[in-house]
Formats: sequence, structure tokens, C-alpha cells
Amino acid sequence: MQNRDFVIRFAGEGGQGLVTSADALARSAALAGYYVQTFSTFPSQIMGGPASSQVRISTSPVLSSGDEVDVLVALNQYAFDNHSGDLSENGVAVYDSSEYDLPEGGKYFGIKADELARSTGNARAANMVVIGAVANLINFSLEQIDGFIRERFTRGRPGDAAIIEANIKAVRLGAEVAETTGFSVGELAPPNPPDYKQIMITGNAAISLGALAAGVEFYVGYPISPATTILVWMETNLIGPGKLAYQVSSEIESINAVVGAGYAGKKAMTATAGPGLSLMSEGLGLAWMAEIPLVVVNVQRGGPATGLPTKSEQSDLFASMHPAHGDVRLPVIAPGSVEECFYAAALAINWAERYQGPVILMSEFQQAERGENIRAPDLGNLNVEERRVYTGANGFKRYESWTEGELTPMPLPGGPGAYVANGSEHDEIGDTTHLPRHHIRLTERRFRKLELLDDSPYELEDDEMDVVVMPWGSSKGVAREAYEALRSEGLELGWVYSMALNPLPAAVLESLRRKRLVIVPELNFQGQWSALLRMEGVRAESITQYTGTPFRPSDLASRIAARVSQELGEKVSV
Amino acid sequence: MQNRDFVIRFAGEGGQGLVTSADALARSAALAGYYVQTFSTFPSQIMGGPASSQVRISTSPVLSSGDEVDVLVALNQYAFDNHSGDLSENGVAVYDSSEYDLPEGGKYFGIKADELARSTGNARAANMVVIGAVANLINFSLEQIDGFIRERFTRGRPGDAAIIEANIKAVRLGAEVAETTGFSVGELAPPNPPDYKQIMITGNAAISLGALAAGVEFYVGYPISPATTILVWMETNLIGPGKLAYQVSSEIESINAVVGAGYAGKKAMTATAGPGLSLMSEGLGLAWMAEIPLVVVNVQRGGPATGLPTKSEQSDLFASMHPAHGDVRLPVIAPGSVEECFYAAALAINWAERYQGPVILMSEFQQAERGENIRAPDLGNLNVEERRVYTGANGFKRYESWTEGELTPMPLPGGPGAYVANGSEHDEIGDTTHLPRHHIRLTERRFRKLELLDDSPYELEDDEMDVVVMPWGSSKGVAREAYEALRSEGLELGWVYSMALNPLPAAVLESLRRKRLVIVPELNFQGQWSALLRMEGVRAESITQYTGTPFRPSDLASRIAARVSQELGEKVSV
Amino acid sequence: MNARNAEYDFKWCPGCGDFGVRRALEWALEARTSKYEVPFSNNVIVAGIGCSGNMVHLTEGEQPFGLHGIHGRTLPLAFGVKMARPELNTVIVAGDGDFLSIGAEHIGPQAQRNLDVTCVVMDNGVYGLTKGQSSPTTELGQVTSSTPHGKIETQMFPLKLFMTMGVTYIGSHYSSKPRQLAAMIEEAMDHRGFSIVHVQSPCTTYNDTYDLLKGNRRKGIPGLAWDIPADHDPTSRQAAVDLLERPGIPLGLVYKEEMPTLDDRQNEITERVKGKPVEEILESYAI
Amino acid sequence: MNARNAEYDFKWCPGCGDFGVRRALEWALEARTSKYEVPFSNNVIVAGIGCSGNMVHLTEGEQPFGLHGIHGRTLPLAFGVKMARPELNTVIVAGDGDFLSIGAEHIGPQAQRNLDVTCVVMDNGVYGLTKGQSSPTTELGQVTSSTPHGKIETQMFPLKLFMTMGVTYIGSHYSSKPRQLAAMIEEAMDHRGFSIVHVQSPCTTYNDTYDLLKGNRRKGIPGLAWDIPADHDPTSRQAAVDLLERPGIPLGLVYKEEMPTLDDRQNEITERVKGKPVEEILESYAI
Ligand SMILES: Cc1ncc(C[n+]2csc(CCOP(=O)(O)OP(=O)(O)O)c2C)c(N)n1
Ligand SMILES: Cc1ncc(C[n+]2csc(CCOP(=O)(O)OP(=O)(O)O)c2C)c(N)n1
Ligand code: SF4
Ligand code: SF4
Ligand SMILES: [Mg+2]
Ligand SMILES: [Mg+2]
Repeated sequence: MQNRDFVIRFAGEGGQGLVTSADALARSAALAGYYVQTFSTFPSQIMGGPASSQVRISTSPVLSSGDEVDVLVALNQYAFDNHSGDLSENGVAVYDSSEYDLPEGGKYFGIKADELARSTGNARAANMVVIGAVANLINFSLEQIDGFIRERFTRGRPGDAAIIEANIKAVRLGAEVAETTGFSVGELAPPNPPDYKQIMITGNAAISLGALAAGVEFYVGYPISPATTILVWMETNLIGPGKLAYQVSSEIESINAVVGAGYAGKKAMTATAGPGLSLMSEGLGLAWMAEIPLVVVNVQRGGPATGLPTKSEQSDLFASMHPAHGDVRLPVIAPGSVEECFYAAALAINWAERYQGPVILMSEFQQAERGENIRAPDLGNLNVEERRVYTGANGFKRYESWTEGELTPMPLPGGPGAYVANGSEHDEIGDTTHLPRHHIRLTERRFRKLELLDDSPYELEDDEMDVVVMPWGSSKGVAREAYEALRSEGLELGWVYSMALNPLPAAVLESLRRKRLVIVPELNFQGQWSALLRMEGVRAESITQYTGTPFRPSDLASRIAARVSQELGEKVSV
Repeated sequence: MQNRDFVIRFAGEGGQGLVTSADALARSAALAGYYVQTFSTFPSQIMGGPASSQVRISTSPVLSSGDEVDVLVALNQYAFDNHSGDLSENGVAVYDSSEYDLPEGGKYFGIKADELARSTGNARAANMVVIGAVANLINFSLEQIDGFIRERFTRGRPGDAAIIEANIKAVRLGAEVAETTGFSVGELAPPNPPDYKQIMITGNAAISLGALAAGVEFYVGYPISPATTILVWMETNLIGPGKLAYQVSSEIESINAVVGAGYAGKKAMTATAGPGLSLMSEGLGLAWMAEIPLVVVNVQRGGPATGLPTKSEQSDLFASMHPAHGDVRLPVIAPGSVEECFYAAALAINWAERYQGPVILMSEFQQAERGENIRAPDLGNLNVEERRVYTGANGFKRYESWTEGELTPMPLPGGPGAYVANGSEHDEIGDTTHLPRHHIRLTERRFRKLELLDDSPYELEDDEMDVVVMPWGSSKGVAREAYEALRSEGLELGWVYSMALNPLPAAVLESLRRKRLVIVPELNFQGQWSALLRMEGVRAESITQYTGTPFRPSDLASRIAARVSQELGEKVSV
Repeated sequence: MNARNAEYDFKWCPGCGDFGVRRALEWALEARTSKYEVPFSNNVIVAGIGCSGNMVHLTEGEQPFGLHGIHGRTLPLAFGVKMARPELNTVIVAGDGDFLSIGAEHIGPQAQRNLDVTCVVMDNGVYGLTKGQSSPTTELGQVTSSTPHGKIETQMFPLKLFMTMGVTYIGSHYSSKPRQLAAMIEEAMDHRGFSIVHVQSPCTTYNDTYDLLKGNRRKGIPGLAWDIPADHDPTSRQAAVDLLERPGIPLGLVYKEEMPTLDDRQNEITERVKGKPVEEILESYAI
Repeated sequence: MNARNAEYDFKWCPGCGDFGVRRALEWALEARTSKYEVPFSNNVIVAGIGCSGNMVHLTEGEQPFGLHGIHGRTLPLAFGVKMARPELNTVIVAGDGDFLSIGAEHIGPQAQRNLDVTCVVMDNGVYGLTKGQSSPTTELGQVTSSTPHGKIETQMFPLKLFMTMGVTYIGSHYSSKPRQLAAMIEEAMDHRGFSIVHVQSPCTTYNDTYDLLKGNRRKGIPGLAWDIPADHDPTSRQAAVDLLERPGIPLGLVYKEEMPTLDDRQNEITERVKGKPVEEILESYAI
């Protein structure tokens, strides 16, 4: 019998090239037409410390990092002790027998990767030895790995050929070791290669690429995990006349700089994590008040305060939607997959320009750095909105009342319609005022504008059901995996998903309000999204987890099933 | 027929001594045994600009600044035009006829206060001339004003007698002018002097006094309206060994400084307004995470951003309860009167010590600066809680799990039990960790501790009613006035009030959840408190106002009545 | 009162130094715009929060663009404006509390970048708008509403700080000399790089320093301010440093240095490094 | 690995300068505590966020109290600790990013107050914990992960900044000389006032400056660091200023000045102004 998917995990210490190994295997599989998803976890430090990196290889698109591990590569005793418990029934562990030894008789075997690598003449090929062993265990054809090796090491340098040969040899040596043990975890079914063009990318890179495709021209940021890779990406790629990517001195400088740039006419963006978001509170309130387009990406991690810098959590929702004092409610877009990250970034830029204000894009640690092979976006058909710029005579009233239709255009410095973009309450031309009528009409203007943001993608399935599950953001994939499992078991459960959390598409809100129970799986303690839904008159309830790690599909499925039957059980007994 | 109360308003430009006049009249009336409440409004600037200051004088405790004006003193044309509309049916206006003139025949008369004052030999007595005129109009005995004059100007200086005489003369001169006009707005009923000791104080002074009485020893702040007066009060009164009141360089320094002081063992406090609160987000998250006792007073003004610095609004509730990223939900205490300000401050200090964390005390512009004569607090019977300090041996686990009973004590630097107060997730002794089990148990510890805060005062009246009104914070008084009016008309309406918004007393939440409709009058656009109540499963709905000014009792009463009859009308038709 | 808005209700107190600074700024902007024949709308005023910051609503005649943000953030806002649109003449108006206390963190970075903006700092040694608390330039021992027993923190010397931080144009002036002040502001705007015009602008209500600055014979007050001698070489760092060691408050151009601006350096990168089109970047992820 | 906590999972990279700084700090704390016969728990370490800040969890032997807050706020936290409990020996450990970038705003105020705390700043010219971005002390033109085309902002000179801001004890040292460093930290803690020990503490992973500092004959690298000559008079401001004009990185005591601390001045007020008991204050509101 053949398997739909396998999870291979490399565990050891940070700095041992765990990520490289997982990526190599992932890319080999992707090249072969499989769907892959990688996932890494490591402490907030530079070297050492327990870390692991895994890849899930499947014949269909991967929705989560899975439940169990089929092949565990444990580079030290601690890693073995901590991860072997995750092994599936017929899972096998491979350990570095030059590092430590294990008693006879378990479903594991040792391998001296470094030694074997040296024997190929290339000591750096150790991870290829291991990958060879892994490939053998899942009956993954070595030739497909060779393809990857050729791609990776063909760099137009004299030594290329030798390196390629050594690595290919290393794979064979590893495979032989595994072969001799007689272990096998099964056989990966042949791939169903997608009929569309693919890219292999991480969530943060997808966000960056989406923003660039939507025309972002101004990016500033201050380093912070897990958002730093967006800063680095922009520094590398946002180059050219009229463009700027820059590291500033703090998040307070970041937010105010994008306010200045947005005011001056640029599509401006910054990215941060929770602590930075908290520091941006006042500046976000300014952008809302003065009506300045800009995008803030919040790549969530564990909180509060410095919290858990390299862990998974979705606990910044309250802070993202209501970041500042006063009456403020920011648009929030929370992509639920690596692919959505690209489109969410483009939508965020478009929304900022359309409603002339700040937009929050929420991602999350594990979605930020995990790699996936996804459908390559069609840049030609991407909707990109440009700012409506005021071109009339002077004396324009930028802050006049507004109720419907396209928003009044924005004057730009250097052009006509000079006004004051003002963080104090103001009159039509932006001069400070304390008159009630201005505060009334502009408060209403600031909130009414949100109605312009009505085009975010959403999913309503089995809408006739009384009970639905509604994940948000990075928990979408795992919730979907659980949902499909439960549906295939015939559970009465509907599916609701919206990439935008504020404003919610009217159809979604309308459907939710009809439900008897809306189950929200989310990675926080307070059940933040279900709480916000209850604010909107929805009977929502959360299934929470606050471990710093993502949900496991099977755990989540059973928790949902339990809650549903409890609910419907009651119904019957009524 | 005699009147229960009168509203006298002085309107003109900032810097014309409007506040002094209102205060003088208020104090005279208070000395005479009446209940008074003053209220001022002025733009955010130093001199000039439309401003007004009023006093409401009553035979019973004053709940709001009232609906209409009985006597308007208008020092310039703009003031007259803007305020004469507020005059009650038989209200009278007094204007400065050396400044401008009004056509014959209205219910107003001019007075040349400066001239008359000079004639008394004391040009500074102009406001006393006006007060004399006002007194005459409401048949308020001049002798009672004399009493105030003697009190005010007896300063042990040689000139005292002459000044007193001149002022007494001035009052008479003003009264004569009014007398000759024949105008009268009625007669103030004789006072019912309270049988208890009184003090005349503003909300911000009451907060400061309450904090001092509860043992605050460390205060830092950065100037910001309307919280600056607390900083100035502390600089003046928080003096002595081991005490410090200090102006720091920003709100970010404020919040971190109180974290440091709270950690080191002091009862520490700071006060700010919205913009400062936003800047404190990250620091508040740190205090929550590291479990450091401290109090932040947020004297609300209009928002967002710089907003309306000298206007009334209650729009910082979301930001105060969930100020930072991550799972955080701070205790929030929102006093509903000047008197409550005193006790709220003491309770906030006690709560911070008891649950070892940050507490937010929310007041609001109009409650901050308005003066009231209230029952003098009995310091002897004030409950003051001291921190439980760890005294055992080293190796104490400050951050062990906790579920019930008194919270584990806190080690203090210099004493036993050295640990690390940590803003990253940590183990029992405060060392950084990424292990799920610590994040789980400490997240639960941080939230469970809130259960210790169960002793805030609350009010439940006519609890059998299906529909209740539940104001919060500074809207309590005006809502109460409206409620009493509606009840006296026989409207079916209950009353719920809690000084603490988080955590809500169990009895209050239990009662609210039983209600068919909870009407929340609040000064913001989003209806923030009713939204938070809906989060808790309460059928709450707001009556909002976002004008920068407080509710008027009659407006509010009719809006409540309308909503109630709509609701109960439906009920009948069911 | 600003002609643009009859209802605009902010006023400075009689005698406030900011009146003179406003006049000077207006003159400088007019001179500059006619000199370069650019539209007046090329001028952007980024204002701090304080009495001084309200200047953005009080300028008369043709109106520049304005950005009146939040307390202490004029520099990051101006950084955004300038690096988004280098062709705009970006001017900051702020008080000593806004620029030197809560906003102090932002001066160093702009100096290290030599960001091409001009800052007009109105120093009155007090927090005016909040009614008279101490500011970084308030003297040690001075009594204010927030230091009723005397300030116990030594005073900051902004000009020295600007020198050390590497500000490339440092001017010091006085609100009562609007003509000269206007000339200096204009020169500062012409300077390619980070320029600060530090203005003594007394607060008649909470810290009236007119006598202290000018001196007052009758009251026997010497006068702190002195004109920088004509022979001072503002291009010499050493000369500038020595100048600032002298007591009192020098009026005039303290220091001026030519150095590449941030946008010069950014342009250098733009020319040296060819940015890839988004299609090409996308392709680099293809499998 | 910290003996206190087997599970504690932070480690510095091999060769990280912070190892030497930790040793020096441990020695200094031990020396001080035995010298004054105070309990070890009188020491409070306020740590920044960065590789360097993790030191608070890594000290061996008897443990001080620790406060490991948020990025860039060590000084305000220490202000709170010190002014609440002046008898505590309050020491800050932070990196160049934490102390000089996001936290830079807090240095000036503490200097003006002469707050009696000691700062040990580990300068490695890079953001280590976030994997190698540029910091204020990164050189102009240097390539880092956040400046792939070279840094286009000039570098900050912390020692000069400290001088201008009025820091009363300024030491400069090097992580590879733990014994001397320990002596300097101890001296800085003894100094009554605001003391900063600025330590060159190389980041072997992202900015290995060992050769640059020490020099390396083989590679023909002259060393940047030089010992401050014995004849330097650290009590002379002028001498200190001149010293800092010389190229390279001076190692040793740059400047030391005696001046009343903030708590001295606060105590003066406490003695001069008699605070009223709360009952009396309450009475003043009576009618
Ligand atoms: C974050 C924040 N904190 C505090 C304030 C209150 N505030 C308004 S103006 C001001 C200081 C004014 O002093 P300065 O900058 O010197 O300007 P001036 O009024 O003296 O011209 C302060 C503290 C605010 N608006 N925002
Ligand atoms: C508000 C905030 N912004 C950003 C970060 C991310 N961050 C952690 S450490 C660090 C800088 C580390 O550099 P440095 O202070 O020099 O310490 P080092 O690691 O080099 O010792 C940053 C930016 C954070 N934790 N909090
Ligand atoms: S308070 Fe001072 S600074 Fe403000 S307007 Fe009046 S005089 Fe000017
Ligand atoms: S990254 Fe650099 S600073 Fe951080 S531990 Fe490693 S060597 Fe030390
Ligand atoms: Mg000022
Ligand atoms: Mg560093």
C-alpha cells in the first residue's frame, strides 16, 4: 500500500544545518512534482539550543505540518529523547552514531554521516548522506535528489562537477546504510504534478513579493523576529529610482516615517512583530486620524512583552484591530497560507490607497518562515490600485464629510490643494478645531470609509449547517485538514473563512449571525477572534491553544468533534 | 415658588478669569450649605479662545452640569451668541457693556464691571461686581458671599482689610445694578446642609489624594492635558524620605520607571492621557508579563491621536483594557464621580499590590477638573493593603503556578529570593524559556490572578427589571440624573453600575446576563463598553455621543426612554 | 488668526516669541520659492505639538502643505516626507519639549544620515502649551509648575549636542530679530543636509526671558545673548566647538559642513545596483 | 549553561565577546559585595534585549536580582529601581543596538540627572540576536544583512556623545581583558553618579572584529584599540575631549567627574521642604 504523505524531521542543535537538510529534501520532492511544506522551530538565540526542521511531502497540497513523524533524524541524544515520541507507528529514527549511541533493538539505526561524507572527498556532503538514507526509507527515487543536487551546485565554477559527483555519491552511501537495516516506513505514492507553474517560497517572502507587485515604493523597518526577513528582502529587492528600503532606529521611527511617506504620495509599508506593534500605537492612531495610506505587517510571535520571539501564537488580534486610544478600528487582513500571503499583501496596499488610511496585515511565525511550493501568481492579472490624487485648484477641502461612492481624492505636496494633515481634530482643510460638528462628521467619515473595503476573499461551505468552524490566519490550513477529516466522517459541520477580519465581508457576517455555534480554533488564551465576533452579535466560541506551537490536525479535529456533538447532542435532548 | 437648583455660566475668552468667578460663586454657595459642581470648557491653548466656566448650585448633591443655564454672564459678543441659546425659559443674561452692546428689550442687561470695580478702589474686584449681580438674580444672600470674601482675602497681610472691604462693596454694586433691572430668575430654596464633614475638591486632586492615602511613594509623569494637574499635585505634596515625584522625559520613560520602582518594592503610579497611554503599550505589557505592581491613571480626552486635548470623551476603553500585543487584559477601574475618584485611586493601589500587576484607573476631562463639595473621606477607615514580601530562604520560585488563595509573596531586591523579573516567557525563577508547559501555566497564572480583584463597589437597583441602564465612568452622574427622572415618571428601568470594568463583580455580570437589554450611555462612537459586554455574553447596546462634550441629562433621558419603549413595545407585540 | 479659517481658535499670548519666528519663516519661504521659481506648495511644514507647533495653522498668505502629527515625532515624519519626495522643501517647526525631550531620540539618526531637512526649534525653556512645566533647557534650580522646589536636573545644551551628533548646519538665533532670522532660515533651507536653526523664542506667560536674553540696564541684568563675531569660521569644527565653550547664548551661524546627504548616498546605490523587475524576482522562486 | 536552570536554552556562540564581559561582571560584583559586606542580593542587573542582555541569566555562582525587560528601556527601568531604592547597586547590561539605537533617548536625561547607576554596554557594531543587521556603531559603507549595498549612514561615536551629554564616568574597554575590565566595572560602580563602561565585545558570528581591534601582523592589520596613556588626566574635561579626537579606540578611563547625584539633590529637597501628612493635606480642602 502506498502513502499519501510523509513527515521527515531533522532534530538537533541550532547551527547544525537542520534547515538546509529539510530544504534540500523539500526542493528535491517539489522538483519531482510533490507538494511540500517545511517547518522549523528553534529558540531565540544564534547558535545551539534545541532546534528542529521538518518537511512534509505529499501527493496533494499540504495544509499543515501534520501529526506524526515518519522519519526522524536525531543528531544528538536530547533531540532523540524529545522527538522520538512523535514517531508514527511504523516510523523510523536515524541517529548520528559518531555523536551518541542507542541500545539495540529499537526502530532506529545509526549512521556516521561525517565519515561517509569525507570518504566521498567532500566533507560538506554529510547532510546528503543523511538525505540518502531518508530517501531510501520512504522509497523516494535517488535520481530525483540528483536533479536537485545538479541544480544546486551548478554555479559556473571550476569545482562544480567534483562537488556534484561527491554529493551524488554521498546520497548513495546513505541509502546503502539504510538499505542494509531493512527498515522501511512505506512507499510514497507517485506524484500528481500540478498543471500550473509553481514557485517555492516562504510566507514572508510571499508578503514582500506581493507588496512589491502591488507597487510598494517605500519600506522602512527595525529588525525583529519573525519580521526581520521582510526587512532584509526589501533591502535586497526594493531598489531603483524613487524607491527606498531602509533600516531605521526604532519602530516609533518606522511608523512615523511611513506616515510621512504615505502623506507625500508613496505606497509605504513597514513590518514588525508584537513589541514593535505596541510601540506603533500612537503613530497608527495618527495615520487613522489624519487619513494617511500605509501598511503595517505584524508577523505575530508569542506574547506578551518580549514573550516568545520564535514561537507560534495568534494573540495580537485585539492590539492590531484597536491599537490606539480613541475611536479607532483598523482594517485587518490575515492570510491563511503562504499563497494567501502574496495576495493579502497586494490587497493591503490596495486598501490603504482606496480608503486612505492604515491597514494591518497579520501573519505569524510558523507561516512566515515555512516554505511551500505554491501556484505562481499571475502578475499580469493582479489588481493594483493607484491613489486618487487631487488635481483641481487650491482651496480644496480634503476633510469634507463623506458618505458614499469613491473617496474624495488626496492632494499631494508639490501639487494643488495644500492642507494640513492633522492628528488633532480638524476642519475641512485640516486646521485644528474643537467644534463638536467637526468631531462628529469626521469621526463618522473615518469609520464609514471602511465600507469601501468590501472585496476580500472568503469561503462559505455547507452553509446550511447550524454549526460551523471558522479559523483565521495561520490556523486556516490545519483547521481545514481537521475539517475535511471530520466531514469525511460525516460530521455536520460548515466551513467559514475570511481573509479580512475587519471589515468582515457582509455575506460572511450575515451567515455567521445565523449560526447556532461558530467554533473558532485560535492560538491564544483569550479566544480573541471569537470575542470580537461576539461583539458583532455572533454566537462564537473558541478552541484555544497557547503552547507556542501550532495545532496538530488530529488533536484539533477531535476537539472540534467533541464540541459539535456536545452542541448537537443538547439540541436533540431539547 | 423656590428652585431646587440653578446653573450660572460665565462665558468669554480663556484668560478672563472665568474659572475664578465660577469657583468664587461655588465656594460661597458651598460655605452656605449648598451642593455645587463646577465645569469649565476651553480650547487647547493658553490665552484667548472661546471658553466658559459654570457652576450648578443645588439643595441636593449635584449629579451633572445640567441642561440649561439660568444666568449667563457673557463677556463678549461671541460668548453671548454661542451661549444665550442655552438659557432656560426665565433665564437672564448679564453682559459686559463696556465691551459690546445688545439691542433693547431682551432678557439681559449690561454691566460695566471694571468701572464699578475701580470705584471701590480695587480694580481687581470686577468679578465680584458680576457675582453680586448674579447673586441678586437668584436671590442668593450677599452675606454668604461676604463670608467667602473674608475667607479668601484674610492672608495676614496689611492690605487684607481694605481688599475685603472693596470686594464686599463690589458685590453690593453689582447687586444694585441687577436690582434696578427688576430681572429675577427665581429663588434658590434654602440649603439642606449635609450632616457630614465636607471637602471641596476636583477629580484629579481627589485621585492624587486617594493615591497618597493608599501609600503611593513613587510618582513620575510627563505633562499632558488633562492629567498634568496630577503631576503638579504630586510634585507639591509627595515629599519626604523614601518618596519621589518627578517629571520624566516621556511617557515611555514614565511607564518603565514605575515598572522599575514597583519591582523594587514601591507603590508606584503615573498619570497620562490617551497619547501617553498609547506610548505606554509595550511597558504595560511588560508589567503584566513580569507581574509588577503599578498604577496608570488615564485621564481621558477626545481622541484619536492628539485628538481633542481639552474635551470630554470616553473612547480609551479598548486601549486601556487591551493596551498591548499578546494575551493581556488589565484591571480597569473607572470612577463615576469626584468622590469616587478618591476611593478608586486607593482601590487601584490596593489591587496592584494584591494581584502583583498593572492597574488602569480611567477618569475623564470633565471629571478631572470639575470641583465638587463631597463628603470628606475618613482616612482612619480607609482599607490600605501592603505588599506581601517574601522573607524565606533563597531559591524561591516567584513564578510558580498559582490557582487560588493569597498570591505567593514577592521577593524584593536586597532581600532573599533573588529572581529575574522577565518580559520574555520564563520559568519559576524568571529565566527565559520556550517550553510550552511554562507558557501554559504562566499564561493561566496571569489571568487567574484577576479573580483576586473581587471587591470593587457596585450598584444594582430594580434588579427585577428586564431592561437596565448601565453607565460607566464619568457618565454615571448624568445617567443617574436621567434615570431618576425616568423612574419618577414610572418607566420600567433598572440601574446597574460598577466602578470596576475589569474584572466585573460576579454579581453584576450574573445580573447583566439575565437582562433582556442593557443600555450603555457612553461618550464614544464605537460603543466600547457595550461591545465589551457583548464579548461577555450580555445583550448590551450603547447610546453614544461623540461631540467632545458630556451628555445633557434631558437629552439622555429622552434617548433612554425612546429605546426602552421601543424594546418593551416589541415585547408586548410578541 | 489664520485667514484660511475664521473658526480656527488657537491664539498665542501677547508678546509670545513665536510671532516673530512665524514672520521670519513666512519671509524665508516666500524668498525661497520666488528665488527658485518653484510652486509654494513645494514647501512642507512638519509641526510638533506645542504652542510653537501651532505655527503650521497660523502662517499667512499662500499656504504650504502641512503635517501636524503627534508630540515629538517631527523628525521621523519629515524623514518619510523627504525620502519619499526629495524635491520637497521640508521644514520642521517644534518646541524645546517636543524636539529635545520626548523627541530627542530622533536627532542623532538624522544627523548620521545628514537628512536634507531644516528644523526651526523654538526654545523657550518651558512647556508652554501644557502651562509651564520644566523642559530640558530649563535651568538647574529653576522653579516651574512641575518643579515647585527647583529643578534638580542640569540643563541640556542643544547646540553642543547638535555638534557632537554631526548636524551639518547649526544656527542659533532670536525671535526678536525676524529679518536676520528669516535670512538664516533661508540659508538653512539652501544648505544641502541636516540643518537646525535653534531659536530663543521667549514664553511671556511662563518663562519670560526677554530681559535675560537682551539684558536690561534698569534692572541691571547683563544679557545672555551675544552676536557671533564676524571673524568666526563656521566651517571649522574646532572653531565652532570653542565658540560653544564661551558662556551665554551665541547668535548667528555656529557651524556649517558640506557632506553627502542621505538621498545622495541612496542615489549612488540606485545607480550602482540595478534593481530587478518584479517578474524577474518572481522567476527566481520558480521550480 | 546556567547552573540555576538545566532547561535554560540560550547560548552564546563560541568566541563571543560577551563571555569575557560576563566573567568581568561576576568578578566585579563579588569584589564589591565583599568589599562593602553587603548581601549579594543588593545587586540588581537590568538587562537589555539582545545576545548581551541574556547575560542576566548566565551569571554563575550567587545570583543578583535581575530585571530583563523590553528592548531599549534599561535606563528608565534602572531609574525606577534606583530612585525607589537608592541603596541598591544597580547595573545595566545592554548591547549597542539596545542602548544606542532604540534606547538612545534615555541617555541624555540620566546624564543630566547624574543618576547613580552603572551601564556596561557591549558594543559589537551589529545586531547579534536578530542575526546581523547594522547598528549605530556599524561603519559607513559596511555590508550587513540589512545593508546589503553598504551602510549609508555615518557611524555614531558613543564616547563623544557621552561626554557631551555630561556622563560623569566614562570608561572604554575590551572583552578580552576581563581582569582589567572587572576592575573598571568595580570602579564605575563605586563612582557616585552616572557611569558608563563601554566595552568592545566582538560578535564572532556577524561582525568578528578581534583582528581589527587587536591587530593582526600576519594579515597586516594594524589594531584599532590603544591603551590610554598613564599620564592622561581623566578629571580634565579638555583632556578627555582631546583624547577622543585621536583616531582608533582608546581603552581605559576617559573621564570622571564628581557631581551631586539625583538622589543627593532629591534628599536636599526632602530636608528643605517638609512634606505635609495626608491628614493635613485633606484638611486643606475642607469647607
Ligand atoms: C505623547 C504626548 N505627550 C504629552 C503631550 C502633551 N503636550 C502637548 S505640548 C507639550 C509640550 C510643549 O512644550 P514645547 O514642545 O516646548 O512647546 P511650547 O508649547 O513650549 O512651544 C506636551 C507635553 C502630548 N500631546 N502627547
Ligand atoms: C521593540 C523591539 N524591537 C525589536 C526587537 C528585536 N530585537 C531583539 S534584540 C535586538 C537588537 C540586538 O542588538 P544589540 O542590542 O546590539 O544586542 P546584541 O545582540 O548585539 O548583543 C532587536 C532589534 C525587540 N525585541 N523589541
Ligand atoms: S504660553 Fe508661552 S509659548 Fe505658549 S503662546 Fe503663550 S507665550 Fe507663547
Ligand atoms: S551572534 Fe554574536 S553577539 Fe550573539 S552570541 Fe553569537 S557571537 Fe555573541
Ligand atoms: Mg517650549
Ligand atoms: Mg550589538
